Amino acid sequence: MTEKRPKNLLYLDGVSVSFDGFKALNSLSFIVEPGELRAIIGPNGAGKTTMMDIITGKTRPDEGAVFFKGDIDLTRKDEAEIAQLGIGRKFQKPTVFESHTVWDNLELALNRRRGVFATLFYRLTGEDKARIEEILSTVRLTGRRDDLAANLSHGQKQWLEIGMLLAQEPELLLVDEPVAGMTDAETAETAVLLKEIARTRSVVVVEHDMGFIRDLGVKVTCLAEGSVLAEGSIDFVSNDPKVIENYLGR
Amino acid sequence: MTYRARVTGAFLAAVLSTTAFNGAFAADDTIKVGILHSLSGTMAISETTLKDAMLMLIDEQNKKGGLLGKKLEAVVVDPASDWPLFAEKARELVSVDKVSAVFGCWTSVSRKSVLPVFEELNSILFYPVQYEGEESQRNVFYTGAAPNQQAIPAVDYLMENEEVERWVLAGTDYVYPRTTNKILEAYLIAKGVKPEDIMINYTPFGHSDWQTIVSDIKKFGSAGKKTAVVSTINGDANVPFYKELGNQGIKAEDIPVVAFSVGEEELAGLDTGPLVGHLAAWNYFQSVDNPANAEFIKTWKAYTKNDKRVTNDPMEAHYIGFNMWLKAVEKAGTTDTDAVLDAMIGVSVPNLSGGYSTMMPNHHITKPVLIGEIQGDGQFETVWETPGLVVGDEWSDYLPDSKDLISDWRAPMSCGNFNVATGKCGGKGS
Amino acid sequence: MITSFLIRSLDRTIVIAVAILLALAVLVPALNLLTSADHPLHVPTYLVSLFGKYLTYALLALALDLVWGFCGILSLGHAAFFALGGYAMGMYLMRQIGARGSYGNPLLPDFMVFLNWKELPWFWYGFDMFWFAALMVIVVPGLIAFVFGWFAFRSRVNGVYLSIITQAMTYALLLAFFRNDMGFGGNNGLTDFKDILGFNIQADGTRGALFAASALALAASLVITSGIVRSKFGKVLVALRDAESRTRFLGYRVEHMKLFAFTVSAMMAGVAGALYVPQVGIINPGEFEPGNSIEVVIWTAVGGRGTLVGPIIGAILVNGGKSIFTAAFPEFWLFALGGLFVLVTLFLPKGVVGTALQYVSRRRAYREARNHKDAGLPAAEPLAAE
Amino acid sequence: MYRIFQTLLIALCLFTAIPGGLRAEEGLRDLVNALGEAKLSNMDEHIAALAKTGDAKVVPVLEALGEGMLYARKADNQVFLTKESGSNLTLTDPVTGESAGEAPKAAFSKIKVNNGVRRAVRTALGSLTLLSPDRNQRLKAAQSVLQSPNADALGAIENALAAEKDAEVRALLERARATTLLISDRPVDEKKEAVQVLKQSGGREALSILSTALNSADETLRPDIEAALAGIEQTQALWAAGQNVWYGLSLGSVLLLAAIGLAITFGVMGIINMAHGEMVMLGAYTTFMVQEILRNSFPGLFDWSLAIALPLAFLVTGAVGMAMERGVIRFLYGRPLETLLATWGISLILQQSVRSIFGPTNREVGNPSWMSGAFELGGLTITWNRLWIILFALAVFAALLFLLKKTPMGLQMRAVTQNRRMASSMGIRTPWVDALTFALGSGIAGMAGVALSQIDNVSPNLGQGYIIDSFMVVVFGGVGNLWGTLVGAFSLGILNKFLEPYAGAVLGKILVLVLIILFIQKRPRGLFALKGRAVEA
Repeated sequence: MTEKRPKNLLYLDGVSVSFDGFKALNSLSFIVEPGELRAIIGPNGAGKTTMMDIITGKTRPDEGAVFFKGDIDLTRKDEAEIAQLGIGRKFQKPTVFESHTVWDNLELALNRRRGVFATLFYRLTGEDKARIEEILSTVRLTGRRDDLAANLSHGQKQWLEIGMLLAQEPELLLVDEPVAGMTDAETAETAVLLKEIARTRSVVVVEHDMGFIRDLGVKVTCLAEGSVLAEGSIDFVSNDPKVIENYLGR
Repeated sequence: MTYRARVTGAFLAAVLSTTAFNGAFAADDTIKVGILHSLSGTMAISETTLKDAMLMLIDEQNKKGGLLGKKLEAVVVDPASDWPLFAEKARELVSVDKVSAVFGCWTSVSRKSVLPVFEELNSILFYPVQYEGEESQRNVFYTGAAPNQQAIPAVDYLMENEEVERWVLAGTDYVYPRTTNKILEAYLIAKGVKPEDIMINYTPFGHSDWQTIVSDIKKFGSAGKKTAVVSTINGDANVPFYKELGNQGIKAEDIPVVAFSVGEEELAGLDTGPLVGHLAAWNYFQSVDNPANAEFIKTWKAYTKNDKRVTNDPMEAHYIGFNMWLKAVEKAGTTDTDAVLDAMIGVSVPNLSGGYSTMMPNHHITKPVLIGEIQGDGQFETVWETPGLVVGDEWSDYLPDSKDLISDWRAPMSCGNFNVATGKCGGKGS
Repeated sequence: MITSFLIRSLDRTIVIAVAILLALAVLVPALNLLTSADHPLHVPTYLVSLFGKYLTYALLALALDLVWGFCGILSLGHAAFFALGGYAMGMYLMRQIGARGSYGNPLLPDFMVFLNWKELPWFWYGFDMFWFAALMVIVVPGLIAFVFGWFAFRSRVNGVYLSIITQAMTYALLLAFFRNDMGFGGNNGLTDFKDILGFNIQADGTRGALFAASALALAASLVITSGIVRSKFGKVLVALRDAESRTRFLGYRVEHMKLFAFTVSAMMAGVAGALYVPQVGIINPGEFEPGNSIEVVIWTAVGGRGTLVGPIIGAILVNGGKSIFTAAFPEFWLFALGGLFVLVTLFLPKGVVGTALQYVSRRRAYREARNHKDAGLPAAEPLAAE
Repeated sequence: MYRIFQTLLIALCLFTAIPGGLRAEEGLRDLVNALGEAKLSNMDEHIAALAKTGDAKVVPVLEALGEGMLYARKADNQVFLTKESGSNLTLTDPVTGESAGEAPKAAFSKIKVNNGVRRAVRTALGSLTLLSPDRNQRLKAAQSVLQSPNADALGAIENALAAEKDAEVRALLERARATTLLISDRPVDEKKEAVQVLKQSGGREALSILSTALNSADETLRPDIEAALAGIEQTQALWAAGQNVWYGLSLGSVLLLAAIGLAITFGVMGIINMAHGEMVMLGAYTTFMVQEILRNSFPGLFDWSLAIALPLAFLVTGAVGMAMERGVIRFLYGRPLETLLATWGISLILQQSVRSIFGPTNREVGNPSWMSGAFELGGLTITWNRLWIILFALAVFAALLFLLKKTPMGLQMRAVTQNRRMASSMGIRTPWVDALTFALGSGIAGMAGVALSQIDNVSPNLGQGYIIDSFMVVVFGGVGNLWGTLVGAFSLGILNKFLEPYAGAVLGKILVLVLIILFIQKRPRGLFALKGRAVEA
């Protein structure tokens, strides 16, 4: 695990945070390498979402270090800055802009200058158009490009959100329970999609669905009570007695 | 979107047709009188009564045969305690309803708001409330008291009869208390009161927590000299103020409070038991004992079908103003503004405190000044009265910039701010 | 860049609305000045000022709609920006009076003279020049909005909390302007204006010009707002209205976006106030009253928030109703007004225009669905679902 | 001239009073009848003359004079004690104390009194009743001789002091003696002692007495008085801080009362209830109605009026609240900002309804006797009504807390407001709970109205004055947290009262608002915000 590389993509060390006395994260340490696809499992309240909150700048840790690309201190940046640095995030509940069309959703997500005046005088270039078309087909929504996002089905919203993340061109993608509420066919398709995405960037997936994680076939980290319980291949982790005790159940 | 055009069009048509509708009714068989008092919002509390009083007066006059052989017709609008709305409604009364005169306004700001309208459209406003003075306008008749018809006699009374040496000038922070207190301060200092014996305090509108201020007054009053409070506290804030006075045990015998904005109407909302002996200065009290007043009170109670309704000074001011207008119109034989403006000056009608009030060339009237003490039954008892009538002084002699100004609307002077020092109309300059 | 911004802003609705406003700007003053009083099409001066006032209210409602309808910031303090713009204009108008005041003081306004002020407070300097006052009309509300918004949006004060502190802001300003010591005339405010740019403020011609200016300002603001809303920036506004943290995670500095919209909106409100004051002839602290700001919200809601012409129609409808009712039923008009608000919220949650649009688009969707015979797409229900 | 005549007359009366009771009676009658002809300006001399007789019969006459119940018959200038009965007066002979029948009011003229006369009456009554057998009367007498000291009464005070057993009266008399002594012509040594007595007693009253004495004191006494004054002022300054805290608590309790109902409807249910102030107003009007009925039909129960009004106000406003919830608000759940518009409309309607029914003017709501007046606690002046309001506010708070935290009803309310769908699937009748919760919030606002009617105007505008402050308190304290509302109300109250002496009432209020705005920047969800993931989602 300790490769001789100067830079990890994401580096968390001794991160703790508590809410009103409840320790959500307890000295959590965690590393993601460039190009890695990592799955995270753990019982409810293990701190999975809080960890994502910390990485994306939504929550500030009480103590500990969080670095991106080796030397960028994420604890000093806010969400927008972190997103602009190249960390994308997909929420547990699909959140897309419901009063915008599918097309507009992607246009907004496109990795372009995001300042007030840049957006005010923005004009859609041919290049941008092509990119959006491309993503539309990747997430299989070409036929619904002019529909309001509000009218998509649940699975389609999930895909649209993934599409938006692609448009954002992040180096690290955090995905929170992408297949919750999906049909089996959709789940399988999503696994394919994620693997495809992970070819060009690092992805961290939080998921409960063990089948899905098995489909992904990647390194797994199990969290419990705010710190890492076990890490390794799916088989290794699922046989760990502590994991069985805390999460999988007897 | 043609939808929008249709709506706008329909609305325009609606407004225009109401205009036409009103216009059609402005036939010559009635003389219209505008009533411009707030019936909603914060000032409704004071102004609604005046609207009722005007309706009663018009009603009574119609029973007596109207004016110039025509019936009077009241046009009531609600400016809703919204000052710009006062201007809008005034304009509507004059230019749409074609009223011959308007009776209305209470606050200074509402009067200031409508002044330009009356000037521009050349109509007449009767303003019935005591005010800060420093104004005389061709189209306005001020039937309430100027500061010299209320504040100064009250201070004189306290100085002579109660031997007051220390003064608290407490007021709501707006122009009437500010000006009145400026005048009083200058007056008191001229009378030899030391500046450290004067405490001036301002509070916001509707101030309801008086604990600190009442205790400050108590502290100020415990310096070994007889102390009095001159209150220009406005309307709503008075009830909590007096309640606090009563509860903190400030008795009139020790620290009397003389108020210029507290009348019978305001006392009706209070248990006056603990307040007996506190004072008010007005030009009229309901308790004044004379036949004209008794008749007025009787009519008022009958008109409102309420035996407990009280009368107050601004009502009397409307009574005087309305009768003056009637007389002037009869004298002029027309309701034409210019003719009535000319005829008004010098008109003399009975007031309700047992004498006559006369319209002076400065558009203010002569009035007696009464000092009354609050009684347990919510009425005032006159304890002092000016020996004669006092002429309203529009430009105070106690303010440095206004002491050279006078107003005389008779030809040939016809000027509201004639400067006797420079001999020119229009203040100091030009 | 600017041209594309403008071109984008002009869709059919906006073109029609602007055309109507321009037509009004010419027609109303013309009908007032050129026809005689008994001509059937004559517009009395009284109505010119009244409609002029409505137009400034409409502009204020439009400004609020930009932040509320499109950006989700319910400001309960927009009347404060309106009043600040009004005060800036009022100060210019006061300085124009010059030596024609009651006391003939060439420098000090009357209210300062009789309260014994000896010299002009520093913040009154410069207001004798129109260009400076005009600048202040935009700068002062803009600056206050900027500072206020900078703090509030940076701290992520949201929703109801933001509404309440905007209300606290306007309430604090109300109390401050009530204070005579502030040097803005206290409760009486600024009044007794004589002329503007050398023209008598009471002359019919000036009133016509002010009306036209209000119509033009409204048209211009409509174009600008439409441009903003239809740009990518506008899409970001709507996006952050619906899902703020998603927008943040996409890399947008939400606080900058909100701040820009809020400041622009405050400036528009300032312009509205500046046009309002010479037409009604008075500006006083009453304009800061929290109730006034709530009323603006109501105009916008009645017309339909999130639409551009909605707030304009709402402002005109409610105020027109108020004008008519206060004269026709002085004792009961509050029942009508109160009832209107309740009924609109209950039965027309999208406002008059929003509901009409919904109706139109549903009909269109229905027709399309019928034409295409494509029953597989759930096209008929989009707007109702929200 | 007149004065000489007057003295002569008095002397004559005194002279003639010596032989026989009948002549004394006649002399007294002449003195009493002289009141009828006296002017306001020389009334005090007449009163002093009456007091000099020392006759106990003078007491009711003077009392009646002070209360304005003494009338003179126009025909023969006979003066009577009177009581009003319709347009008639019931007459009592002032000397014999016997009834003298009834007569129409018009035949009499009232003997006018002003503050000067009342002061003279107070002084005279004071020295006349110092030896009264009734303790309360003696207490009152001691107070009045203290309040209006008169050098002539010194002997009487000392006599009374010698005979007095009651500690409270004694203490008062001691002070009265010291006060009177200072203005008498007693030797300086005795005066120095008196200064010490007053210094011991302390308080603002002593300050006032000593400052008065300072004005006329001679050189030997001056240093003593000045030292005493400085001492008292020092203790006063210490108490002043305490007094500010008290005022702050009292203002805080008013804010708490006004806001606590809103903490339910807005804080717990999320309804931006702009009609909240009108609920307070309706509560105040209920109190007015109750008092009106009691005044007309059961005057004896007046002191109970608030106790009767409380449950009624709760029911009335609760019912109005429930009607509002069922009629309008239930269609708006999940659209909080739109509740603002609808409730604003409702508030306009309620205001105008009250204006149409009760008229636009203030209505009189009286203080029951147990809520009037004040008492001293050390250097603090504590008014009864404020004290009761603080206690009442805390009681309401405690009751509400209990209701929400400890009863099944409260549990259901919290469940519904936290997760409506879940609660409803658990079998809770959510619409019913919503209606009850809103009614509860409104009812509490109504009870607040009962309390506020004691210190503020009862007019249709009553509620408007409280609505903004209420929202500030709830937001400052943290929406959804009752404790936050409590702490918020009291800290805003105290802050306001500490700023007021320095900044003035207006600026103080502005500063508080600015501080709230800044505070919200620091803690965007108020003082007692719930932290954690759930609230941010």
